[in-house]
Amino acid sequence: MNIKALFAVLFIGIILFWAVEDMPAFGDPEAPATQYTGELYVRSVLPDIGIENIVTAILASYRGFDTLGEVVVIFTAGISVVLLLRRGERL
Amino acid sequence: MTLIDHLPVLIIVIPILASLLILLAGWWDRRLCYPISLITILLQFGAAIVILLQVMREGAIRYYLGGWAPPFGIELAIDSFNSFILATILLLAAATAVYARRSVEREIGPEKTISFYVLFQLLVTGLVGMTITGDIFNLYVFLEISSIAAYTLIASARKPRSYVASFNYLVLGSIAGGFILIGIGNLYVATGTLNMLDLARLLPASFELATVHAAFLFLVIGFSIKAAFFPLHLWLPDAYTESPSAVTILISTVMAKVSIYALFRIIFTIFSTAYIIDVFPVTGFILFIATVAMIAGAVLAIAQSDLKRMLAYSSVSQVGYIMFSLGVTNQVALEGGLLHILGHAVMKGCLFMVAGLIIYRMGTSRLSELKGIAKAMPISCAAFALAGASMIGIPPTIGFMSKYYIVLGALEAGHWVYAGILLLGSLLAVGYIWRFIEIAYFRDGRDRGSGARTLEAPASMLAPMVALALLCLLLGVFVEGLMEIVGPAASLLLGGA
Amino acid sequence: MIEPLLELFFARYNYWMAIILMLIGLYTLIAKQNLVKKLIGLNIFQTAIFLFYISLGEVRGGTAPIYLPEGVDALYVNPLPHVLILTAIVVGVSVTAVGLSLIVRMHEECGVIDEDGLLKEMRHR
Amino acid sequence: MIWELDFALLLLMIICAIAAVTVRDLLYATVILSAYSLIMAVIWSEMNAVDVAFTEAAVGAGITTVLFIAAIARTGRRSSD
Amino acid sequence: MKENVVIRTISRFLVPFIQVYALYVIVHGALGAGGGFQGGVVFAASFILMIIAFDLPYVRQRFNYKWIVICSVLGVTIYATIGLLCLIPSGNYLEYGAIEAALGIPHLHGYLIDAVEVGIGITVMAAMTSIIYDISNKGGESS
Repeated sequence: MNIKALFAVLFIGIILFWAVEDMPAFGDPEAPATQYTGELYVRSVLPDIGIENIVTAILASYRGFDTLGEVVVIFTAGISVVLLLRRGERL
Repeated sequence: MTLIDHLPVLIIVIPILASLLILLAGWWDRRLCYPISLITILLQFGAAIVILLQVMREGAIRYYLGGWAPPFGIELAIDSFNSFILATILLLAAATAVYARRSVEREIGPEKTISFYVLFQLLVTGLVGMTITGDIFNLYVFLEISSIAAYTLIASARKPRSYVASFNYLVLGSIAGGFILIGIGNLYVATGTLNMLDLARLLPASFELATVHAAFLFLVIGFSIKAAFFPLHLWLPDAYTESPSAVTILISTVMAKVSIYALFRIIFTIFSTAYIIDVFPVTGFILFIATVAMIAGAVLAIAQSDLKRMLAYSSVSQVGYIMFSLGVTNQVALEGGLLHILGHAVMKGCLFMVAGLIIYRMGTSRLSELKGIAKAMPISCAAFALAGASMIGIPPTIGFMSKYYIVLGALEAGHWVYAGILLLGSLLAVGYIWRFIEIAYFRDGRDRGSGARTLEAPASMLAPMVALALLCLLLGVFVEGLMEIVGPAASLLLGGA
Repeated sequence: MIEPLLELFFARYNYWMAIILMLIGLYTLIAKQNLVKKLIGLNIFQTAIFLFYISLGEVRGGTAPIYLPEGVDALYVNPLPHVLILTAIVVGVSVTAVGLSLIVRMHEECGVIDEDGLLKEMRHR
Repeated sequence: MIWELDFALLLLMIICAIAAVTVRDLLYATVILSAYSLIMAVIWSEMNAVDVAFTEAAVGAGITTVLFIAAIARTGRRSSD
Repeated sequence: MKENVVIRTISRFLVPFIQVYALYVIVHGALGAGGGFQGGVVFAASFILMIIAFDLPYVRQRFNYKWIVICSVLGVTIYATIGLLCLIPSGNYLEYGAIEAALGIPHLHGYLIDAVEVGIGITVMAAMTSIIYDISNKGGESS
């Protein structure tokens, strides 16, 4: 069991280490992720939405549907725990 | 803008609100849960049909949530492939919802019905969201909604075995979720966007990066776990066997198909056929694994002594067929594969409904205790025979048509050996389907009310089962109409119009 | 020989550390017998993925993605990974909650919460 | 960002992770996991991800730990491995 | 648990402060670090403190299951309904800008984001509290 797990983990580890080699260096301002959407968001939040916290602006407005999904996830978890553990209630 | 234009988002948001309504209405009166759930799913099905027709008439729909165009915001992108899957899964969800009522009354217990229906609704909604979203991180969010609902629904049988099955699924599902997250991160690092069509546009510039290869591997492994593709199917048999009948039908048809959809979407839309053939040649490997899956799943199915577990292993085998069509990567085989997604959902739904009925009446699904059951349950066993014939691939059923196209595609691509093995796999399907038929029809049972008493289940459970069984036949006969939907979808996946 | 290797290491040490943490978590998730231990491994695995994401968003010399007063020119870090991780953290805690309640139910029904014990228990029933 | 501090914290975190998975008492493991989450929050706030750091401090070090301790109180704190 | 006057008094004193801080975190999300999710979790933490200081049945009497159901439904409803309201002035779903343009109120976009954050906070608070109640409820007898 342990040997099998070790092999699986090593396999995953090799892919991960391999992937890192081609990544932009840590904190590189030239990375495509920072250059493309990162810059776009930073430049457009203030004129578009007008609030200071960029993360909140993206969370609630640009990617608001993700956040709706997030709220539904936590609601699902609440109902799940109710179904699994609660006894003798109406729910 | 009319309401029709907003249908892509309403098909997700209204059911979310409906699940809240189920909770509140159930608090008021428990009997209200089921009708609300059923009406919502039927409405969703109707909306899916409208969307399908609209896509066929006017081409792909792109709905920008919040009015933010990608890559800023999230979009819902529905094309001919999407809308086909959407209609398929909601058809099966509607059939399951009709079936669910009696089975839930029997297997879940009255005090849990409210939360059961809420989670049922959320599971279907999460899967719908996965199907129509055009943003890869949004896909992950909906995947987790449906996964969490599925873990709990599997455990809602309230037996120790179902808890263990659910926990195993939770562990493997979380590993899959983590892998998908790593894959999304790697794609993001290489391109800087999360929108699927934007990714498809930007990725070819960085096809040679190890980061992209790793992203491909992680996404494919992650969704293969979710879709139970052969060596990663370990959670499947227990989860299918130990959950309540309604849940088994839902996850074996709807959920498994959506995971396969995501796999197709990632391989064909985000990475293109050029990537899997030229840059990172994996098609041969996929063909090999898919063939092993077909054979191993069928052999394991034959070895089982429990009807539900046998059908579960048969699912492993059938996923192999769909993945095989993915590995062949030509128009004809992909048409067959898409037909098989629909066909397998219909016939496996029917077969699991029969198994559920048998459990409803007999309290067990062990094959050794079902001798001569055809006398007591003639309609169910006839439905089983019909869907089983489709599973084996006897003309003119849908199962025959899909396998025919897959074999044709394989021959066209020159995979003679694999095509032969595929036919052998169909023979093995005869093995496990015939086992039940023989036990049901040709063995004498112990004294079971001397044949006079019929044990058929209530009509609300029989109707969807019979409908699905007839659908196996009808879809096969009228396959020409289906090809008009499937053909554009397949050529879309291959990078055509 | 050693110079470029060191450079490679220091340019991306955050990623290396995140990967090591991921592997520790993944190994625990697969190999440990105790179910609570598995969930601890799951938490480590997920948090490591989050670290990987946050590392993606980091920009050298950047400031937090909250606008400074007007007129101050600043380089902000990439805010998008932060948003994604906020969502993913919620998902993580939800899965943990469901897993823990499953463990509690299993303990109530079988009295054991390690894999071998549960398998033995299943065979008896 | 000071990379020496960052590096030291990351190493500490790896030590915490190994300790959390090897220690046999589940209560200790949970508390170490909480410390791990807290160090993670510090690293993130140092990487300018303040919102995420806040969330991790509240959820990872707070709620998750409480849930684990509540579950361990109901199931027993001994682990065989 | 043994009666402990010190803990009870201090927590009775602390709980309102934690709850006010949680509300501050929720509303402050637009300006600095914080937001609905963090605030909701901090709010749930105040209930944890009460559970530790007093005992579970006492807290469950004060904030019972009825409130949990109402709150968790209310939060999701606020979010989804604000999204649906954006359809009326012919915007897309969640397009707050459409409402702002239709009503002509400046900065409404920011206020709607605050409202959405409040929705998130309510649901997270209720769901977290419910999960903690159920997992720490030994024996499973109802209140």
